[in-house]
Amino acid sequence: MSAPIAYVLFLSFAVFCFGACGFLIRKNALSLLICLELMLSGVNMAFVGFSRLHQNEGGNVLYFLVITVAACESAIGLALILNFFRLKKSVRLDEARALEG
Amino acid sequence: MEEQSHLQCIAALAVLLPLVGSALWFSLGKKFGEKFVSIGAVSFLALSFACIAYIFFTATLPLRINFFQWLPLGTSSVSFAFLFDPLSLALSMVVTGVGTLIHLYATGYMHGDAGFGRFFSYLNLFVFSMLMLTLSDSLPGLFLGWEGVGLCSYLLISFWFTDEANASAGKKAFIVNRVGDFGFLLAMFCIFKVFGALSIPEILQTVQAGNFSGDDLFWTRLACFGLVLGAAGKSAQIPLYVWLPDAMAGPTPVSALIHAATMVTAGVYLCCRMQPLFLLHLDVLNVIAYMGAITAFFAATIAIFQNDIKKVLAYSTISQLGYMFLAVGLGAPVAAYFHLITHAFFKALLFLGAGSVIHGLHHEQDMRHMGGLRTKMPITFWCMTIGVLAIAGVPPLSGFVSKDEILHNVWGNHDWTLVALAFTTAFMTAFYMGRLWIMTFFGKFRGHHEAHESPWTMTSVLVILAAASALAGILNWPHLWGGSETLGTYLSTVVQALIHHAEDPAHALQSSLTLAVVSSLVGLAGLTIAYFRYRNFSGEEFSSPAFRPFQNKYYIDELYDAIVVKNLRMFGKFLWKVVDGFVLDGVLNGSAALASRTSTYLRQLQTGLMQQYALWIWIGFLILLLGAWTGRS
Amino acid sequence: MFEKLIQDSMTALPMLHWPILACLVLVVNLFGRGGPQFYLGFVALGLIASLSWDIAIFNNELRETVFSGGVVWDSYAQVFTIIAKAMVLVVTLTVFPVAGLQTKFFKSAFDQTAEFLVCLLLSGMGVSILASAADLTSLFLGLEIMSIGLYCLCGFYRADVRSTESGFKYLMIGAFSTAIFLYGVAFIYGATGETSYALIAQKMTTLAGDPLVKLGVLFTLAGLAFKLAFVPFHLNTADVYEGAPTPVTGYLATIVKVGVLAASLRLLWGVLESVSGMWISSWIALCALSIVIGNVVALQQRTMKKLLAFSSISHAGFMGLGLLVSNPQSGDVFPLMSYIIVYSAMSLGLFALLTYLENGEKPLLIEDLRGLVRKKVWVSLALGIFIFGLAGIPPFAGFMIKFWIFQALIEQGYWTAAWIGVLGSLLGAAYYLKVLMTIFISEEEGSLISYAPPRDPILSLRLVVIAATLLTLLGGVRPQLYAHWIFSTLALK
Amino acid sequence: MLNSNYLLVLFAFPFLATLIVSMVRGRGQAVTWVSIALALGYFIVVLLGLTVTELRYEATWFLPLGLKYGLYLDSYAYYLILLSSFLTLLALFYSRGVVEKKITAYHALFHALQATVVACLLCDDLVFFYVFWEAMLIPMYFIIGVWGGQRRLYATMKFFLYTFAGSLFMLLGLIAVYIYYYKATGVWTASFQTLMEYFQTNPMPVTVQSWIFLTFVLSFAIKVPLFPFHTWLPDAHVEAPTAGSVILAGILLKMGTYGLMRFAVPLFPEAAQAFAGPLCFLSVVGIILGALVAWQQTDIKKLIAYSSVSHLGFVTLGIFMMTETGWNGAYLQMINHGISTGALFLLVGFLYDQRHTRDISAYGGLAKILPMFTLILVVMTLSSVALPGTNGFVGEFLILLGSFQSNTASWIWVVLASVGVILGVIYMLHMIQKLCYGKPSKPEVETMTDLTWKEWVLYSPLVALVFFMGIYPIWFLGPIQEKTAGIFATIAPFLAK
Amino acid sequence: MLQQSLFIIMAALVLLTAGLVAFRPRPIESAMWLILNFFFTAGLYVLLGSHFVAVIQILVYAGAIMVLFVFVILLLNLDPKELGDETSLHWSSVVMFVGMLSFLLLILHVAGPQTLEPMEGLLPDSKFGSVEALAQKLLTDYVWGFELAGVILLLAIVGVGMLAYRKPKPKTPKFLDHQERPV
Repeated sequence: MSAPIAYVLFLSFAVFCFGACGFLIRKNALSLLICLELMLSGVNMAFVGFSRLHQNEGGNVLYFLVITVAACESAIGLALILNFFRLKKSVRLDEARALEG
Repeated sequence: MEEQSHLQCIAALAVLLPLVGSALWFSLGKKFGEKFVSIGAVSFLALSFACIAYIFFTATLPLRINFFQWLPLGTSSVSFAFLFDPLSLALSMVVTGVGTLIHLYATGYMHGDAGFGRFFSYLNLFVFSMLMLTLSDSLPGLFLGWEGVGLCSYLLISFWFTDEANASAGKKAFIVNRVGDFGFLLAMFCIFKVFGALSIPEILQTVQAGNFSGDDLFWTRLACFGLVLGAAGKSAQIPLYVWLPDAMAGPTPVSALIHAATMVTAGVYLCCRMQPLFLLHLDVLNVIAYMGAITAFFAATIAIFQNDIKKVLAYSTISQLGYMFLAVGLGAPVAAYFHLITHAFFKALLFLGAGSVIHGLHHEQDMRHMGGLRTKMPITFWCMTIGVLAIAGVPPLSGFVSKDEILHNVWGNHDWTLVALAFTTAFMTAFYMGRLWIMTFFGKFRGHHEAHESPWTMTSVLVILAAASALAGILNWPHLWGGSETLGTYLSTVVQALIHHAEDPAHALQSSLTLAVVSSLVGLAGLTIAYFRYRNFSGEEFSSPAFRPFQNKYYIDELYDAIVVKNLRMFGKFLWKVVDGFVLDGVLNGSAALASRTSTYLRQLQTGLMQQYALWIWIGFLILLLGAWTGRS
Repeated sequence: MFEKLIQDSMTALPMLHWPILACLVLVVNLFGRGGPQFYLGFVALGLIASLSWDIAIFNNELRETVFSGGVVWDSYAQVFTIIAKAMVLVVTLTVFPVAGLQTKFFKSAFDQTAEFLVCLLLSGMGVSILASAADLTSLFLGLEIMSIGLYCLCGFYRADVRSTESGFKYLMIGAFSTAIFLYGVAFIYGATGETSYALIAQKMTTLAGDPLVKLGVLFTLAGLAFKLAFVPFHLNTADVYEGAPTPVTGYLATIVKVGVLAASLRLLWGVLESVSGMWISSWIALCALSIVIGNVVALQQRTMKKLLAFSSISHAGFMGLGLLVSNPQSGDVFPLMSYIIVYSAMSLGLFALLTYLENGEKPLLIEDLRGLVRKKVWVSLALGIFIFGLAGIPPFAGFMIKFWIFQALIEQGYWTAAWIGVLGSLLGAAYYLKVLMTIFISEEEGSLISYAPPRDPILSLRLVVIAATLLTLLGGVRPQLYAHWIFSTLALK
Repeated sequence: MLNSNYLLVLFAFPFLATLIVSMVRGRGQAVTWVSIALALGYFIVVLLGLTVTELRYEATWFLPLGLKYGLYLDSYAYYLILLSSFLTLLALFYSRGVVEKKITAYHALFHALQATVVACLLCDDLVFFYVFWEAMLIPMYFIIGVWGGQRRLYATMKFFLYTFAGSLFMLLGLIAVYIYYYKATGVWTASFQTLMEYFQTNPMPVTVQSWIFLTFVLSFAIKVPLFPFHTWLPDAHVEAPTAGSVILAGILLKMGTYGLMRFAVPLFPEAAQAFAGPLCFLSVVGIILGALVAWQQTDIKKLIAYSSVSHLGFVTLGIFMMTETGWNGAYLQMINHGISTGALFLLVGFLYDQRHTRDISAYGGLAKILPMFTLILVVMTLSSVALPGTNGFVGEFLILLGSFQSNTASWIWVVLASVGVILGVIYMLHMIQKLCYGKPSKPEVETMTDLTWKEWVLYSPLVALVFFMGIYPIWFLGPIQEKTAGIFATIAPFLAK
Repeated sequence: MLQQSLFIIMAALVLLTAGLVAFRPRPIESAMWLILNFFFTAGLYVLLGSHFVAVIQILVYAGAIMVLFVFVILLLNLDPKELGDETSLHWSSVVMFVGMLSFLLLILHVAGPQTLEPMEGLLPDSKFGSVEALAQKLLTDYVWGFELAGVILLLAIVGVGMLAYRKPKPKTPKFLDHQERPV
């Protein structure tokens, strides 16, 4: 496959930016987590692309580590959202202003 | 040098006795009562006078007595030391002599006053400072006496401090003196810059010996002007005379001792003492002469229209001092000194006479409420008559001799404005003294209280002083009239006269005689006109508007107050409110307010909304990116 | 291959104490007998044992890359492990009295003390990993372990909305920044094709102007800056510190900075030194910005923890400057290390006091501290000493550490940074004085005066406070207390 | 006995005293007497060192980067320590019955203040000089803060932050010197003596020298206070308790001028030369502004505060004109100002304790009701107005005379400064008249009681000192002259001819 | 040439699904689109030659993590009304602008001569992207990373346990005896 690394990078940027915009725009916690996943998947693309560029396995190993970390983070995130839901009966982010000022 | 240490303790005794005295009377005044204080004060003064007299007669002049080092000035140093030479001895004799008499007089005058002890303590302190002034051998020592007398005049003028007016009069005196002292300080700095030392004999030696470069002359000239300002401040000459009339708020013995006989003459003494320095700059001498003449004339015009007996005498003192400065200015220090001594006698006499009149009339000072006291207070009347005649310049008395000496010198100088001023002032002096004499002693009695003669302690002093002012003339009877000019020869070792009458002796005798006749005629004329004007005085006044400025003392006080005091106060308020309050504090509080305003502004970023934080993170990152992008080349 | 692994873990044993202890706690928790204070005591003892073990086997000359390139175990890593263990020990001691409270609010939370301790220990391990990282992977994973551990700790008070929200916010923004950091790692890997520091450093010398390197450096810098809470990335710190339980806030304020500084020192000066032109100017800008704006915003804060949050941001700025000057060529690491040690001691001491003072339910306002000196004299004295220390006012250690930084800055010619540091510490003094005024000078009565602090059975919290006060006091007058120890131990490179 | 560990005793005694006083439990009286005894003890210890000219103590403790606990005592530092111990003794003795709340803390803070001041004076190491220079602010902060008047919060905040801001700049200047020396010689040391010797032979380039000099001057000017930086002084004085004002005016202000004479000018003579003109201008403006604004005040303490601005204007003028006599006069004037302003504050405190108001118009006619009080007040006014025969004159005369000879700045400044002599009289006599002369403005003034033996113990030494130093200043000026000669020998080559 | 067009199609699909994930308001929909996105990314990885990674992508990412997500979304069964978020236009426009700007900047930075020329092809026998190459690397050079992955997972489990655990209430649950369920 002879696509230049730049295209892969542009793609990964695009996905990353989509994820980031989603992160900032969406109003409920769950969508936030999902956008986070999207951002991390963008980063993974960059890793795999670079690994293909240098033809060594470093990128893929890092890809694995990123997946584990993403999994852990979303697990903790969901647990916190659950807690938040129990206390506030909603996951809207507008409620999350108790620490203002 | 045994003789030296023997003299040293006498000198120390003479000066320190009044100081110890003042501390004693202040602390023990209340406990031991008036009797103890009066005896003590007078005896201490007499003792001090005796010591000065002993030194006057026995010591070989000039005698320098050194005690201990006072100020280290790097290369040289100033120490407490006394210089006994004709100039200082003559004045200290006057100070202690007249001082003792006035102390005696004051015991009577101040009888029954609550602050009796305090009064004598201040008086003794004054005598101590005056002796320091006259005897000390270095300029800072002189300055110590100079400000010491200023302090004592402040304390004594506001002696009856419960009345606000007296207190502010005292304050005014001290402040105006301080303006003079500023000039004196400046002079000392310039002298030190040129001569590198502040002890008077050394300075005068280098002045006589040395030749001076261009800028040395600049500094010495500035020094002379400083000394003139200092002398004017202390001896109440034109610019800084305003404090003397208000100083009459103090008790009369104070006015007599300080504001007539001794303190005000300090300026003349200073000019005589530093005469060699002045001789380097003849234009400064000319300034002194003109200052003296104008002050004399100016003060005389005001004196004519004063109704308060002490105010008249105050302005007359200013006028006589003007004469002395005129003499110094013309390079005739001996004449000035002679007039100083005689003036001390008859002005003290006049003041004490006025004092006894006031004492008799229970503190009535306005001449319009006096009159016809001739019969009720004979001794005071006769002594006052001798005083008035002396100051008016009637021939045999001391006033005539000393004033004639000065007029002779003025005439010899051929500066017609000065001559005119001098003679008109002589006439006016005779006129207002005659007016005073007649309004108090002749015509019918216009007062409320019954007048009575003062006790022996006061009248005896009057008699002594009357004798002194009558006979003082022989002290310096001019050669031309067969006199021996003892004072002249005595002072000639220290000061030298500028004007030498070059003409042949016969012509000189003839011109001096005609001059004497003219001056006595002027005096008598003044007296007679006053007699006829005020013979049956019954209260009418010069009513025409032309005399309004004279009556209100040319509005000088109001002028000073408007120009200097009000502006200074306004400038002070401006500095306080605007510079401190608005500008400096404004900057401080402003910056603090700015910090807290930005902090409240930045705190609004903490909205609590997580997504806005994420946006800021992204924007922060973007700025880093842009920085890298722009700086990439 | 296997015995190589055994031998490596023997050398890097101090780092492995963390997981061993964590697993021990979990196993003990299985039998589920002890109360919360039992577990805390257990972990405290374990930590004391491992700390004394580390100090005993401390070896200055040791410098081995173990685990086939993943870890370099040298004096630098050992020092940071010791510091991390000390901090975790302090936090366990601070939590001790609060854990014993029987109020509903604490009881419900401290049923999970074992899990709390595991998260605490493993986040501590994150620091050791970061300090000893010799590979981008271990850098990234160390960072993540520490962060995830802290997300859980922040959300520890499950029943309290503020704590959950703080945990949630920290996680979300943290993840967002981790993504950015990862992009940085990706680009550095992309540019050089290697992940181990040594190889990257060699490659970097040749890739001076490469755009990928520039992007990599920038993204990593942004990630690190978020972790250190430099100004443009600091916004969530205040909310997280406010919401989290107070001992955890203290832990947050110190451990994150220590770990990230350890990592970035190796990363920036070790690896990216040849391309330092790219990051030095933006690093100075970040530090200067955070010193000034951190202090300015703190002027108007009303709650104590937010005020300390912003003050920790400005201290982070100073530590950034400390890192700037510890360039192995022209300077040394002493200013940074002294700042870290003294700052952590002061903050942990202060937060320990706040845990002791505050009543958990309500946020601790500054007004509540009014006139504290009339009732609780010793507590307010200690508070005063800490506040003076944090303000950097001379006789206390807080000034000495700032002095070392200024001295190094001027020695290496960073004049603008020095002037901005001076301006910052001046602004800092302003709000610290306001707090002192409320404690010592104001007449009125704050609510905290009447609130009875929790019983401190084994003097654990008081010990921490006393130790911290002594270091702040004596550290200023006789700085060689900590200086001697740092000079002799640290031989970076 | 007078060797280097005497210095250690001098350094450590007040710190011990602070600890002992803060440890004393029990009712107020015990603490007061213990603290006064300790203050008296320290005063005697200091008196023992009267004959010392120069002492040095080398610390053995290892400190990073060449910092050393070197202590160095010379006559400049010695007399200020003597003044500070004397004034602290008086202040503590004065505040016996006056202070009710938190007495232990009050006394402990005063001893702490003394400890930091003495430590600052003795420090030979520039960095530790700075440490104690800042540490002085803390006890003062609490003294004004806790026992102050109504607006004390604003006043303390302003006082602390203003001085702290100034000295932070000095910190950078200090470090620049310390680093410059290291770069030049490769040796880490901040000991002032070695720096002096080094800079004497090879001075810094003038541009570097001048900005460092400016940072030093800024910090010392705020403390002195020099003209534009003086706005904190009136607030601090008005709100401080009487004893606090005595120490603040008596000692803390002198640290500024001491710093100038000991560190700023000797280390950077050329820069001092270059900035002499503007700095003299500021001093003269300070003199005139201080006098004129003092004249407008209705609050006595503010009046005395502004008078301190004016007096210290003279001292700074003497320093910046850089002549030997000027410096002797400046140093002596620092001691005189300590005595006269300290006494004036004690007197105002005496009035305040009976009438609880500082408004000048609330009093009047005190001369009749409190004759002894008026005597002391007049003596102290004369000393502050520089009447010859009192100590004020000796100081001022030497300053003005010396400065007139200097050729670093024009002599016009000296003339303007001597105008200050006149303005000085105006506001002081204005105060005396409002307080002592005329009729009592309120009936309560009648019932005020005059000085008792307790006050006499306080004031008689001060009055004795005023006249003793006025008549026989050689006793003080001897050692000071040698020290100034020493300093001028080192900086002479750099001064303009 | 085939691979070139395949890459373009795959990239377009990934972008499309990513856009839908970001901009669909309801979480369940965006979750579903995300799963589809993962499929297309896996395809991309195959094109890039790392086959094992592609498989892992589908198995772990789409399979495990997304299942967890969908489960939690459905567990909370949020009513749609509550979710209707009316994000202000201003806010989303700002975010879009920032997004576009950063995307543009990144492209400008990266697009350079070396990055644009196509990557050289794989050698015929190279084992890049295969399982044993990855495993060989993972267990030799990155053994420490591997261990830490374990530690981080342990941490996550314990953390979730701590956060989500609720002590069961001892009394019998009310709705078992067929009373009316609490709404």
